[in-house]
Amino acid sequence: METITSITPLIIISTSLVATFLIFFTDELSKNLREAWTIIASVIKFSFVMSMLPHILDGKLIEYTLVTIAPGLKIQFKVDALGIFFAILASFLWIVTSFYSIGYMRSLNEHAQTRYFCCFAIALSATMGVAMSGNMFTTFVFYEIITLCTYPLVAHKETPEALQGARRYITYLLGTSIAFQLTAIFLTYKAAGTLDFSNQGLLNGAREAGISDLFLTITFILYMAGITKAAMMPLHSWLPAAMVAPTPVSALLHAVAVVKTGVFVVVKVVLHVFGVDLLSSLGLGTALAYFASFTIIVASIIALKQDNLKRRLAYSTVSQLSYVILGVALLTPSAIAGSIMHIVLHAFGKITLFFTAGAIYVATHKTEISQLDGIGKKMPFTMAAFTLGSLSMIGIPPLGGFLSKWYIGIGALEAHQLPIIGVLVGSTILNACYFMPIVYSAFFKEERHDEHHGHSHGHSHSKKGLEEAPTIMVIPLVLTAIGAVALFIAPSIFLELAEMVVESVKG
Amino acid sequence: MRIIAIFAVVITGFLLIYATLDMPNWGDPNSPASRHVSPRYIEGTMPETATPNMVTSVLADYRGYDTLGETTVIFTAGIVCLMLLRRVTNGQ
Amino acid sequence: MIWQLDILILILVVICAIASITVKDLLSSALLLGAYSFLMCLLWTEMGAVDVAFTEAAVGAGISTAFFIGAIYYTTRRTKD
Amino acid sequence: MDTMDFIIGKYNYWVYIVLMMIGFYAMIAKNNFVKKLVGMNIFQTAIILYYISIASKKGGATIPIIKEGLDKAHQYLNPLPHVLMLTAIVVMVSTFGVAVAILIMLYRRYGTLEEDEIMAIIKMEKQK
Amino acid sequence: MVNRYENVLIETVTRLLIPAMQLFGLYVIAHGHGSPGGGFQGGCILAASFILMVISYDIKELKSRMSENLNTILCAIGVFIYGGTGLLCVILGGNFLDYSVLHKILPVDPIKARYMGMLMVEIGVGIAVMSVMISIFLNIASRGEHEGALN
Amino acid sequence: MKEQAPILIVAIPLLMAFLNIPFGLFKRTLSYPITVITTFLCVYFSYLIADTVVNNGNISYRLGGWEPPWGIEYAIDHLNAYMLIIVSIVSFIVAIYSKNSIEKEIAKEKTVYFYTIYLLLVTGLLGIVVTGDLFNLFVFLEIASLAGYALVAIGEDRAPLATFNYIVMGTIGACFYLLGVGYLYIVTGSLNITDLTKLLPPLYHSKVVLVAFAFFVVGVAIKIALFPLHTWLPDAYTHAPSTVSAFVAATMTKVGAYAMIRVMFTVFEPSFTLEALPTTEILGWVASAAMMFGCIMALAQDDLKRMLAYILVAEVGYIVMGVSVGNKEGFIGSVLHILNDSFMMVSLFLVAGAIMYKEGHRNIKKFANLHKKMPVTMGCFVIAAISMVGVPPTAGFFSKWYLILGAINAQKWFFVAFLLLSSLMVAVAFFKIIQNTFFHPSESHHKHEEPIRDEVPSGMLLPIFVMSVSLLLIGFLSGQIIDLLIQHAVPKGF
Repeated sequence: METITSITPLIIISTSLVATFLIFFTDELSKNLREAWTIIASVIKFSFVMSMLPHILDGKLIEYTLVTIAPGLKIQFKVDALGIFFAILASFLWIVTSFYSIGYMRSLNEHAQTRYFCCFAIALSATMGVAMSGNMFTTFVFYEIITLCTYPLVAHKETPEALQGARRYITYLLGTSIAFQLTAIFLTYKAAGTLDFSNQGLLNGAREAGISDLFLTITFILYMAGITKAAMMPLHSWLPAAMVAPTPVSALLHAVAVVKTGVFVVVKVVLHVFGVDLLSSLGLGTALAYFASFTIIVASIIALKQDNLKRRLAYSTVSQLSYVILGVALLTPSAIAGSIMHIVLHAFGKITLFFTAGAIYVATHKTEISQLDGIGKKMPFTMAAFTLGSLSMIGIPPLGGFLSKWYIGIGALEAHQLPIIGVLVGSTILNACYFMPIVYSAFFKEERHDEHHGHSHGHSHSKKGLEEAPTIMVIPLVLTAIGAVALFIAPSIFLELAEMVVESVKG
Repeated sequence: MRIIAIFAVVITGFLLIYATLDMPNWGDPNSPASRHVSPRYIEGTMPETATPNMVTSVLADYRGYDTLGETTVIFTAGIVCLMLLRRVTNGQ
Repeated sequence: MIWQLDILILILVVICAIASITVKDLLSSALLLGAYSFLMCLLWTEMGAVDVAFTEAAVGAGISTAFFIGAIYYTTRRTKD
Repeated sequence: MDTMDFIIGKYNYWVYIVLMMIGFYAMIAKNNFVKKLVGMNIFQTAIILYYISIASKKGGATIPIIKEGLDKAHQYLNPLPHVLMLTAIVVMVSTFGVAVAILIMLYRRYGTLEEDEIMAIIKMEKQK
Repeated sequence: MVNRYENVLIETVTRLLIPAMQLFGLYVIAHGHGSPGGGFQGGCILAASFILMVISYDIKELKSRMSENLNTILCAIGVFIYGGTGLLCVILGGNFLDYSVLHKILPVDPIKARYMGMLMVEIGVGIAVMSVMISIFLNIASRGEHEGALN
Repeated sequence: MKEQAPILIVAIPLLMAFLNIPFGLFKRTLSYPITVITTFLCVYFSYLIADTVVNNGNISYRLGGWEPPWGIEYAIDHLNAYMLIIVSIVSFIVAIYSKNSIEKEIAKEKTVYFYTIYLLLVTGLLGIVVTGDLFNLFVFLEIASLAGYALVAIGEDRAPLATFNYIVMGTIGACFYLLGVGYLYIVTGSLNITDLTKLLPPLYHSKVVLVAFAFFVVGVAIKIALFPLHTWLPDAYTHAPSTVSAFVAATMTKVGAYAMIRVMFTVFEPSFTLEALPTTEILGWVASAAMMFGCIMALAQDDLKRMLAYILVAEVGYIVMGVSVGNKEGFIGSVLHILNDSFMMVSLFLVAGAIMYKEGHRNIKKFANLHKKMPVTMGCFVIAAISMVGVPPTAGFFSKWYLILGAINAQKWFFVAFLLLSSLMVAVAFFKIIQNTFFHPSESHHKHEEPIRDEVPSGMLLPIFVMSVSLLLIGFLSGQIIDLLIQHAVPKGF
């Protein structure tokens, strides 16, 4: 495979770092300028990512070594199909989220906006870093940076609940990554003598080198326990707790940066650290698949019981993330393709849903599902987007979610794992059970005049007219909803990339 | 506290006695301490430094740097006491 | 070297040491320490370490006893142990 | 006979161990700060005794000052430990001086030199 | 410690004793090469003579002969003589404290130069030790107030 | 100049300390520039030495011109050069910082003496590091200790009491060390480290040598405050003036650790240290206990400096653990951690001093909104804290990386667990502070009482900033540091 050395990955990462400085120094002097920086940076970043795409599609590899700290420890970027896949997703959604957050932050007149935008930019920078990292060490570095700089975002409201949620967030993410993931990296380094990703899995030769199966199994378990960002049960409880964050943050966390980084790293570990062959011969893939299935079902059931909209979405995320893990754990070509596709499809669906949750909050200050009766009439665009998003989540054609579930299903058949099909069907039903009532009550129920839920912010509960959120918020959410549809109709680039990934790992 | 102290003392004492078992006898003129480095001082003090008192010659010349350190220790102690205790009363 | 004298001094030294940490009066303790130092200095002279003995006489028995007395004079003489 | 020889052959060492233990005990266990310092002095002197014992040579060795007619190494005591101990004594007295200075600071502040009483005073002040 | 009437006796004795002690101290410093003694011991004896002066008279008596700042500077000068000798050797092209190179500035051969170097150093030590000991004693015995030590 | 650098790096601060007295008594304000210039010269000389060592190999400098076993020798290898650089840079940075802080915390007439003793402390530490003679090491250890006692004692109200305990413990440590020297002397007749390395191997069976080794290790362990001999440290470092805490915390224990490494691996051969004795086991477990104890105690503290002091106890545990596992990675980790930890400790203690300077307290419960008042200071604090936790790419990560690798290579899984666990606890301790500061759940979100920006003077701010930025730099440079210096210092048996 041809390798190009190019500084583009570094530029992509530093774009938002530079933006961070600009934002920091602009501060409150000029709000417009400050927010303009964010937008400009996001657009530049996206265009740079896109500029790499043709090379990747040509089957080339873009590589750049920033610094070698010690043998085996280097900050190195290597952009392959999987990497650019994630990079495109994240950088595109950053643009959308930026617009949305501007609307959100301004209309709620939030405090500490500079900090918010700064941390946001760094988080994206680090996400890019994870996407393009060329070895496990670089991944770990950026993984930690994401954790650290999203902490202020989660704690943004600075209320006791927010702090508690943030504390749980940091405890879970930092704690497990130091305790388990780092150990796993050490063990990997000891076993393989390198941390560079390889398509066959860097531990591929370990067995021949005399590393015992137990050692490899422990390493794998440590990885899975350490990548808490993927929110597999039982280490998922940080995710609902992090719902105290402002909605754009939740959208970013749940659709793009944090959790997707988690599953992305899981995919990387499975494909590039252990490799398909090693895992299937160890039988760990199947074990992981069942573990993920468990999470899918249980999280869906918990989601049913949540009344808070964002919490329900959070549990839905927990469940949906495990699809990705499930897919990749099956280790068959279609399943892997499906799971990679699910990263992007879920991202579009879930970000839409969170955007709508935020829009509803901004417009009406409602957070509970039971308060949403009849809201569809006031906010038709928002709720239409919500409907599309939830349909995509459930996996009904012609929406994106269908595609990935279909591939994973085929993959399960290829792997002869019939129970997995059952899980897919069951979870689809459960998904429908927790999304459809919301859609139903939003459009078909009359608004209840319940003064207990009324807010003192002077929102009169008149039925007349539209009460949409600001346009700058509605446009992004409509866009992402359309995106969810479009991905079903024309998944070309993403699908192509996913297939490239599958091909490469198959050798 | 007292028990810990006695414990520590007993252990140290035991170690010391244990070590003494292997030591050369007291005043043994053939112990390594008397044979390895010191003969040079004894034999060299007159021809090399013209000083009959070999303690002085070792102190101030062969190992003069130690003595510089020693004097510095004294100096430090003096300045320390001055800094810690000296209180300038209003009169001065 | 006269070993009888040697042993006698050594015994005295130990006695002085024990006494100086057991007496309840700090001034006596200081003086006993001075005596201890002086005995040590005798011992060392007898062992041939004249320079060290000289120094110990000047420092141990002289200057540090003076320090001690100076300190005790301005603080307190009594102690519980 | 062997053990007897062994004990007598090293009696200086036994004494220094005893002295050192006395001093060590006083340093750790005594409640009064002055007593601790006394212990410290004894402790250090014991080490010096040990070093001086190293230096000695049986069989007519003389003090380390050159005399006419004596020019063999074994005729003189080993001067090196003496030198080291000169330094150690000085270090000892310096430490001692600093410690006494701090004793006086403590007395100025608390009016007592007993460790437990000072601790009680500190505890009382904390509660206020 | 002492009342006015006993003072006469003490003062007389110390007046005789102090010069003798100081002379002896100087002798010990200067004669350290051939007999037991040297800068440190001599310094201590000199210090002892001043301490005796403080005990039998008063701190003011001492201060009238040697001001506090002078004493402090003497501490530094004493040690500086030592260190400076070492540095002088470096400047003259030898290693630190290698007195034999002093023959370049002293009218003696290298071996004798070592002797001279040692003497220089001992004098430095003597000055330093004397003034440090006095300083420590004064501070301890008067709790740092330098007024009426021990009496 | 270059061939005289080994002595000048010690002699210059020494002589300047003496000169400081007359100059300072003449004009008080002269002390500060003298100190800064002197420490800068030390940095320069340490650079010269390191340059020589890297390019031309080890240096041997004969004091007084006497050849080694008879005279005192300065034997400088890569480890010495490395330590020299650390000590001199830290002393330079802290010297710059000291001006304002000292003015605030110490009586005016004492500043001259303060700077003199500060220079003496620097001399002592440099002297310990540079020497090749066991007894000379003791002498300089005492200079450093005495100066350290004094600097601690001029601190707050309770400082004298802490100092007295420090003196008692420190003297015991020094005496044990001296006894160890005596025991080696009686069986070998030599004090020179290089000479001892040659003379000792045939004597390894001797009980005297065994006990000497034990006394060395225990004596140095007291000086570096290795659990359970750490009791003097938290009090002493909490109540000392901020400048002093910063300097002493960063250098004293590290130099002690250096002495320990010297004794364990140069005076004695690694084969003796690690195979003839259960050093690995005992020290390893003691170090693990230190890590756990230090971190747990740190969690319980409200006083920032006290918390840092307990963390220091834990960090000493790291260093000792790396040494005790007895392989190359562990050793590199230890030595690298000496550098990282001293820089991290400096930055954290300097920040504590800056907070003390502006706020007059260091109770972490009252830190709310401090970042609005002192944004740069608190930003630096965050960097240092992250490095302390060991998050890449800050410096702290890389030493932990090697430490853990060492423990894994030695198959000491418990040590790995302890290392990670203590990192976590450090993380909790620091996030408690960060949360208190940046995200305080204060009622006053409304615009009133927005704290005004009120940074410490630039003389204090600059050192803090430089140190925390250097933490990032060192992180990236650690590979080069290992290549240039540390890997040459690894003992041969590894």
